Amino acid sequence: MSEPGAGTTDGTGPTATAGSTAAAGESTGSDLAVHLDGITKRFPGVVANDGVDLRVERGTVHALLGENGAGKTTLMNVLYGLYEPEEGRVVVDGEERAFDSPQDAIDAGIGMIHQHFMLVDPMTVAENIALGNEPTKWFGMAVDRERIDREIRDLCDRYGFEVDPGATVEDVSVGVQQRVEILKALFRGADVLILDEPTAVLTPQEVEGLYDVLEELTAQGKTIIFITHKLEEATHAADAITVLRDGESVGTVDPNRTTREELAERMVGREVLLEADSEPVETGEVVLSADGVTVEDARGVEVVSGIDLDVRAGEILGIAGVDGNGQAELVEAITGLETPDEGTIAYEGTDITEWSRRRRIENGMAYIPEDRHERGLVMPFDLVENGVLGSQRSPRFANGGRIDWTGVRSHTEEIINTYDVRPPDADADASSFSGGNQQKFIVGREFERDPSLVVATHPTRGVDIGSTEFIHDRLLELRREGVAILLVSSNLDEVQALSDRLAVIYEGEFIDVTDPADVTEEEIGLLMAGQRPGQEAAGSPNAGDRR
Amino acid sequence: VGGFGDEGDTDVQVGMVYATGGLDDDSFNDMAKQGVVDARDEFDLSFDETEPEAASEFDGAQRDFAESGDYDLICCIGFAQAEALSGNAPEYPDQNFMIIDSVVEEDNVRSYTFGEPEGSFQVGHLAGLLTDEEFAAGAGETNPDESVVGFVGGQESQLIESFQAGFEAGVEYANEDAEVVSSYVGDFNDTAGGQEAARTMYQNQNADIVFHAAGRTGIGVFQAAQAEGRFAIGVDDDQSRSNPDFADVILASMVKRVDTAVYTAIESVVNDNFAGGEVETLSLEQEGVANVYGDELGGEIPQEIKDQVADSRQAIIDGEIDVPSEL
Amino acid sequence: MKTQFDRLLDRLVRASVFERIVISVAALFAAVLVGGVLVFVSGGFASCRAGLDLAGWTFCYNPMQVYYELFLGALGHPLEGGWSLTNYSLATTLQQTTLLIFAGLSVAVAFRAGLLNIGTQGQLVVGGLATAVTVVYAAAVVPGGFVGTVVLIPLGVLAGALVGGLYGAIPGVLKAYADANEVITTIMLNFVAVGVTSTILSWQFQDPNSNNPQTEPIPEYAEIPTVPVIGFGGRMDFSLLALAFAVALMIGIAWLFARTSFGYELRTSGLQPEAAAYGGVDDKRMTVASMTLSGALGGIAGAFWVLMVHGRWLKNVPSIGFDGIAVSVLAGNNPLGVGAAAFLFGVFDSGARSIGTGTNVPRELIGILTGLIILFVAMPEFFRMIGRRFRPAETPRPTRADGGDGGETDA
Amino acid sequence: MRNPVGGTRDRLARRPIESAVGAAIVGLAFLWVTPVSWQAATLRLAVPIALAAIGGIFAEKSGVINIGIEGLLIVSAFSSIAAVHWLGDGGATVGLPNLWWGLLIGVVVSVLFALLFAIVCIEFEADQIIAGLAVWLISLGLAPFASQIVFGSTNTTNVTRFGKVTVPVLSEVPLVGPLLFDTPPQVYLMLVGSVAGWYLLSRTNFGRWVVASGENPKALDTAGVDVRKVRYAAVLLSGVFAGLGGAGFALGHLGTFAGGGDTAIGGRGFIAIATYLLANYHPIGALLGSFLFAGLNSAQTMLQSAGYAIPTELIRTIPHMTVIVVLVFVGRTRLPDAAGDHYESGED
Ligand SMILES: Nc1ncnc2c1ncn2[C@@H]1O[C@H](COP(=O)(O)OP(=O)(O)OP(=O)(O)O)[C@@H](O)[C@H]1O
Ligand SMILES: Nc1ncnc2c1ncn2[C@@H]1O[C@H](COP(=O)(O)OP(=O)(O)OP(=O)(O)O)[C@@H](O)[C@H]1O
Ligand SMILES: [Mg+2]
Ligand SMILES: [Mg+2]
Repeated sequence: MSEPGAGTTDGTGPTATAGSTAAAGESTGSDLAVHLDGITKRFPGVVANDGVDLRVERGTVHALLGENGAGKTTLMNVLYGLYEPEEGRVVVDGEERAFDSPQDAIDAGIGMIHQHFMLVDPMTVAENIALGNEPTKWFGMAVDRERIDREIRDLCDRYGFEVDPGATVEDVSVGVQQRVEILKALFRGADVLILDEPTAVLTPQEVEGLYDVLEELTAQGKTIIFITHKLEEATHAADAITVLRDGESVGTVDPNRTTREELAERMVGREVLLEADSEPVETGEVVLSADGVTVEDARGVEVVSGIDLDVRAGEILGIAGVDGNGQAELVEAITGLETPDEGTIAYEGTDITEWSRRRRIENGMAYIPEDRHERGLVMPFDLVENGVLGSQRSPRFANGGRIDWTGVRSHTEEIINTYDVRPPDADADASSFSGGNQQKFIVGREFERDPSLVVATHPTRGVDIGSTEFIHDRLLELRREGVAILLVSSNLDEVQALSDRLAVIYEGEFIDVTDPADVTEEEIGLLMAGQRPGQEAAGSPNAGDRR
Repeated sequence: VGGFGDEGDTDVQVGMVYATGGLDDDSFNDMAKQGVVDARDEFDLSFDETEPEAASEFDGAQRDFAESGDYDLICCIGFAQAEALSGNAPEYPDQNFMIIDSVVEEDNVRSYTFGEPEGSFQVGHLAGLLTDEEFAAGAGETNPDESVVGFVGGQESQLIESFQAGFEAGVEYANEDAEVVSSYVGDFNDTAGGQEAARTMYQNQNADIVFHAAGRTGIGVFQAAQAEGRFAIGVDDDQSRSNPDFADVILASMVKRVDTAVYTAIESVVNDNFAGGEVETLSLEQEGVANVYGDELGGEIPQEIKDQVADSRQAIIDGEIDVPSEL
Repeated sequence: MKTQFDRLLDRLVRASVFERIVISVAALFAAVLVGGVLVFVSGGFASCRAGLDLAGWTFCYNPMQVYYELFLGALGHPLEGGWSLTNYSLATTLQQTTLLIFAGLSVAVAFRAGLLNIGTQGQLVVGGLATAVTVVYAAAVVPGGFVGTVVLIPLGVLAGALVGGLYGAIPGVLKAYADANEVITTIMLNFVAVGVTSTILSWQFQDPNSNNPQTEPIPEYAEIPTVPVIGFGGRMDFSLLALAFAVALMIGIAWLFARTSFGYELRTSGLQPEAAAYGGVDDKRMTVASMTLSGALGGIAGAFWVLMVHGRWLKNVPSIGFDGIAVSVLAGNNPLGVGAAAFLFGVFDSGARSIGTGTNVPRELIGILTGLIILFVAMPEFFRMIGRRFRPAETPRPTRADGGDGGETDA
Repeated sequence: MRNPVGGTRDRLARRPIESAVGAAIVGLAFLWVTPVSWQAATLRLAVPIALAAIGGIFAEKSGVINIGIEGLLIVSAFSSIAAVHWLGDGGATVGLPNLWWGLLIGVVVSVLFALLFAIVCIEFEADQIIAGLAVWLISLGLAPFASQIVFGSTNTTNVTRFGKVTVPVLSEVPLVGPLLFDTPPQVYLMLVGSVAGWYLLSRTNFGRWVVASGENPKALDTAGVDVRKVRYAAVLLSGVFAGLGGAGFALGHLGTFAGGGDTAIGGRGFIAIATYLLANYHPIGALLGSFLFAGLNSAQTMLQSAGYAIPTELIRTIPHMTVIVVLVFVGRTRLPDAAGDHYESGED
């Protein structure tokens, strides 16, 4: 399995300008831009990278494929000088390097676009691009802003980007932010660009745009390392794929000579099936209904605009959408964390628009929040204390303002057992559990409230496959028991597989409500990008034929 | 480490509890310290001192000395210690105390009061006469077109108001038309506040001379006088000598012989004739308070003005002028 | 199945609690060490009759002597002859301990709710004035003697708590409804409290028989009674009853935190306001409620300062409220820890006076020591580093598992 | 191109900028109608507030909340007076007047304290608020302690203060001339310092790094700039500014240092914090804000001696009440995102 990618493949390779940067790399024989040799990186309690080899040829797109926690980001952080490996060599352009800091890596022509963008929100696009590398004038007494603008314009022209250097980063879309990240690397003269899960936050159409950018970059001789855990992306965009599993490299393959199934098996170590059974169930009364709900954010911008929805008992209503299209605010309005600026929300026939969060909880509304670290769990509390969160005043656990901790403890232990939270230690702090186990605990706590409505936001985000299946099963079980479920997710597979009805939210409005069985993933993708059915998808003519 | 750090023993030990504002005020507290230092030079004596920062600390400070039993006399400087002392004195009947500026009627307390209104009347008289003159000396000059003088007080209290009352009476005695502007800084320790208060008087109200009864805050008054080229009158000590830097603006000082009071109290303890329970009043007549001309400027003040001030002094002593002690 | 006691032990041994205690103690020692060096060195700049001559310099201050006076002086010099337990110095120490428990609890309550209440001092000032005025006026209509004691003291404490609570509620409301930073508003309100109380005092309540800015004295029977026989009687201005009340309040607050819904919500708000909102806590009301409780405790500190120490309210209230911050920080904002920390600072206060009379070292040293202790408490990492140096082979536990932090989706 | 400090698009940044412009207009109108003496007093009293505020801006913008700025004012004020006293009042050493040595030494001492604070916060991950309180408390004890040892009292002796420095032609300009160009050196320091602070923060790469370090240190780190170094530099800079403020105030205005109670500084460092929050971290805004507080303060003194029968104690709290009112109605300041957080490179 140590055979490196068998030659370049689909023709976008090192043709036109590769020669300009090739000179230094000649000594190793083949033209390797980056060679990571036997990298081992340990964290307390985890070996994140275990003797990983990676050879990346100049002028190619090289995909790094692996599941959550496989060690992809860690490996790249090593290449970028953020981490120092315990073992192994980093060879760039045929020269062995020891990077002490990102600055060293930048100097060696490496640029990294992180999974979480490394942008300073209140600063402008131009300021972000130049950050840390500002050209100065007057003997360093002032930033040469004209020069920065000029260089950015040049770069934009060369690679066909459209960004406004004067815009503030927090005001531009995620897609543009990603361009800014790429420009930032190019501005520093990067020849090797690392993109860590660049597609996670993009719509399918934006993803297409990104592929175009990558093509343009390699055409001009840049080398791309592209991290993903999505098979189709790797096969579609890359010239070579290296698969990581549990911190180890399980080989590099040529995407043209392999199948998706084979890749999936390498990646996960077993066969994968993501098919939840979702046979129709008798639906009952309307449990939740929203009528013209409008929410404005702190700046007075409408983020939810007149949304109507109904969820019946025994039904799952899925809401799909790219993050940031108002689903978070809609959910907060429903669950009582925010008051809608207009419209009403009714629950079991009663207008609850003015109800407090507590009253909603007490009346059987369960809520799996998007952000388990901030909302769902109090990190420094142990599980017992977390077990009563939301019920701290309910008669079940508190009488006369006193909490019955013995009762809470046995309830917590029950959740731990039923939902297989590991390790099963009720006295351990929430922060000491892994993400999946934290999520299982929250799910357990919320499901065991005996709810009549469950609002679940990204319930399986960042959770491994085993736990994902478990959570899906429990959701379907509740549905069978006649609970109304509102499921918000940006994971298309998930909403499609679980929902009885599916709504797509775009810029605070429902674009369409459909039967998920009737639509393809591509169609949903178009809806998520704001294309109403029948409209032509502007700018991405080939959006349908990705596979 | 050996037992270094202990002071050797002496015949007599005195505990000094100063007024808030603390030492280095170049007036009240420093005068008291002068008294005990003079006594130390004269007798075999050592003393310890504390500078409480608030009235609420006096009680504890007095008792710390009393409780140790090591002190032959505890000097309580300032009227604000009266309440605390009237509680403590009966508690420690064998302990000798003295207090300045207030009367505590206990057998083991000797009280010293001063005729502040009388002394303030004197400097008020001087200020009232000078503000109408065209007078320039040292770093200052008067504006003869305006008859305004100022008073800057520290913390509002009856005692400080009695300075003001006497001063205003003195000004009025000299010159019916003269105006007195006054201001309290609220603190005996706020030079910046004193400076601003006095600057305002000099600049905005055209005051020629400002008298302060504000402890260390008064340093700010002198600073302002220098900056504006006007005059000031000091308090407690001859401040033209204790603050030679400002001698070029200090016309005179309302001297209050706190040092004499402290010295005589200590002397009586040394000589074993401490008369507890008695009140000693030090007024103009006893030279406990006096108008003392500035070291540098005194010589330049016209003699006829000095004569008038001297006349009013005699008139007060003779009871011909009734000096008010309240506003 | 673990017993309740096992769990208690578990919790105590759990890194957080145990480590806090170790760090607090280490911070104390470190501060004492640095303070000692400071004293010794500054002794080289002072002048004295008898000093230690070293290399041409004379060092006047003996750190050992300073700490002897500080720690043993505060207890009344137990190693010297004629010592009695109920001595005046110890009374002062315990008097300050009592007041600092109230003030420390006040700061701790806010801190635990995630609010930094620098305003305990102001709350104490206004609360104290309210107590004094209420008692002075009520004494006119309430019969004296035992009845007076029983009626007036609770009334006075209540008045202090009420007014202190209201004053604490102001920054709470401003924070909750106008988003005004409570650190700034409480600092400002401290200044305002001084101005407002002095104005009210001179306007209405000034003792006409005194030159000092202060209220009339409360009747003697309205002062906190001392326990007969046991001691600390006379004018020591300390009552064991008050200390017992403070300790009871301390336990009450600990119980409130640990066992009640309100305490749970308060702690949740302090640690993770987002999670609290998720759990149904109205964060605005919680902000106001915890600041009010904090202010009430500050007001109680003021009440006891009036009822136990001076028998009246005086202008220029000593900085008990600020010391309360130090107490709470040292105690890690743990109500039970507040007791120990308050005693330490009580020792400091009383010991400072011993230093003042027993040595030539300026008592301002105590302020420096307090600051140093807080500084060291604020940097647990410093002690962990030292700890690691002595146990290099320690294998760190996996401390945190934050599998996905939201960013990685499988879309 | 936008100014990173103002962050013009930032909804929260808008209003203070507008109010700053408003304040400037109102200020000019004020110059017509208000007494020159009051204006001059305002400038003098603004010195410690403005300079400390600008120092605080740098620290907090970089992500280190320096609530100990009051302490820096205290130690620099005291040590500058003590230094002049030691070197000899009125003399000169190595050609430089001792007053200027005093200023320099005051700044150095303040920087040393800032360094201590920086080490504690950056190296030992201390809670910044608590460490800042500690710096304040230590200074509050240390200045009078040292004063006791050097001067035998918590109060120092007096030293001769800086005199006015008159700029020839400019001081003749009506309205602003006598105010801005015939004034003691510390006022020039304040004016120049504010502009320099604004320039440094908004026009240089260091300024951008400071902003990035406070908003998103990880972004700065991955851009190849050492966040620790930036934060050290910013905190030390806050020491320089606060030191200039404290020493300038002491040597130019007080001429002495009173160590009793809350010392001669008397909470001006806290007012400075309120000032820069009010100005939303804009150095020029902070300068104008300091005029507001200093102006209220001197107005208070003037009202009193003009004989208005308002309770003086109450008048004295006007600046403090104003802070609260302004905070409620204007100053919903947005703290830098990472302010108060420790940053460790390579941490996830
Ligand atoms: N700073 C760190 N400290 C401790 N453990 C870490 C740290 N960073 C990563 N890990 C652990 O190292 C392992 C590999 O993490 P890494 O972030 O490289 O995974 P990944 O392949 O990028 O996953 P994902 O697809 O979720 O981004 C995981 O178990 C992770 O929890
Ligand atoms: N930042 C970190 N610091 C220290 N340890 C970490 C860190 N991140 C992860 N770990 C450890 O790495 C291990 C794997 O964590 P990770 O977050 O990858 O789990 P997970 O895959 O999300 O868990 P689950 O299987 O429950 O979904 C855990 O034991 C965790 O304690
Ligand atoms: Mg990753
Ligand atoms: Mg003192």
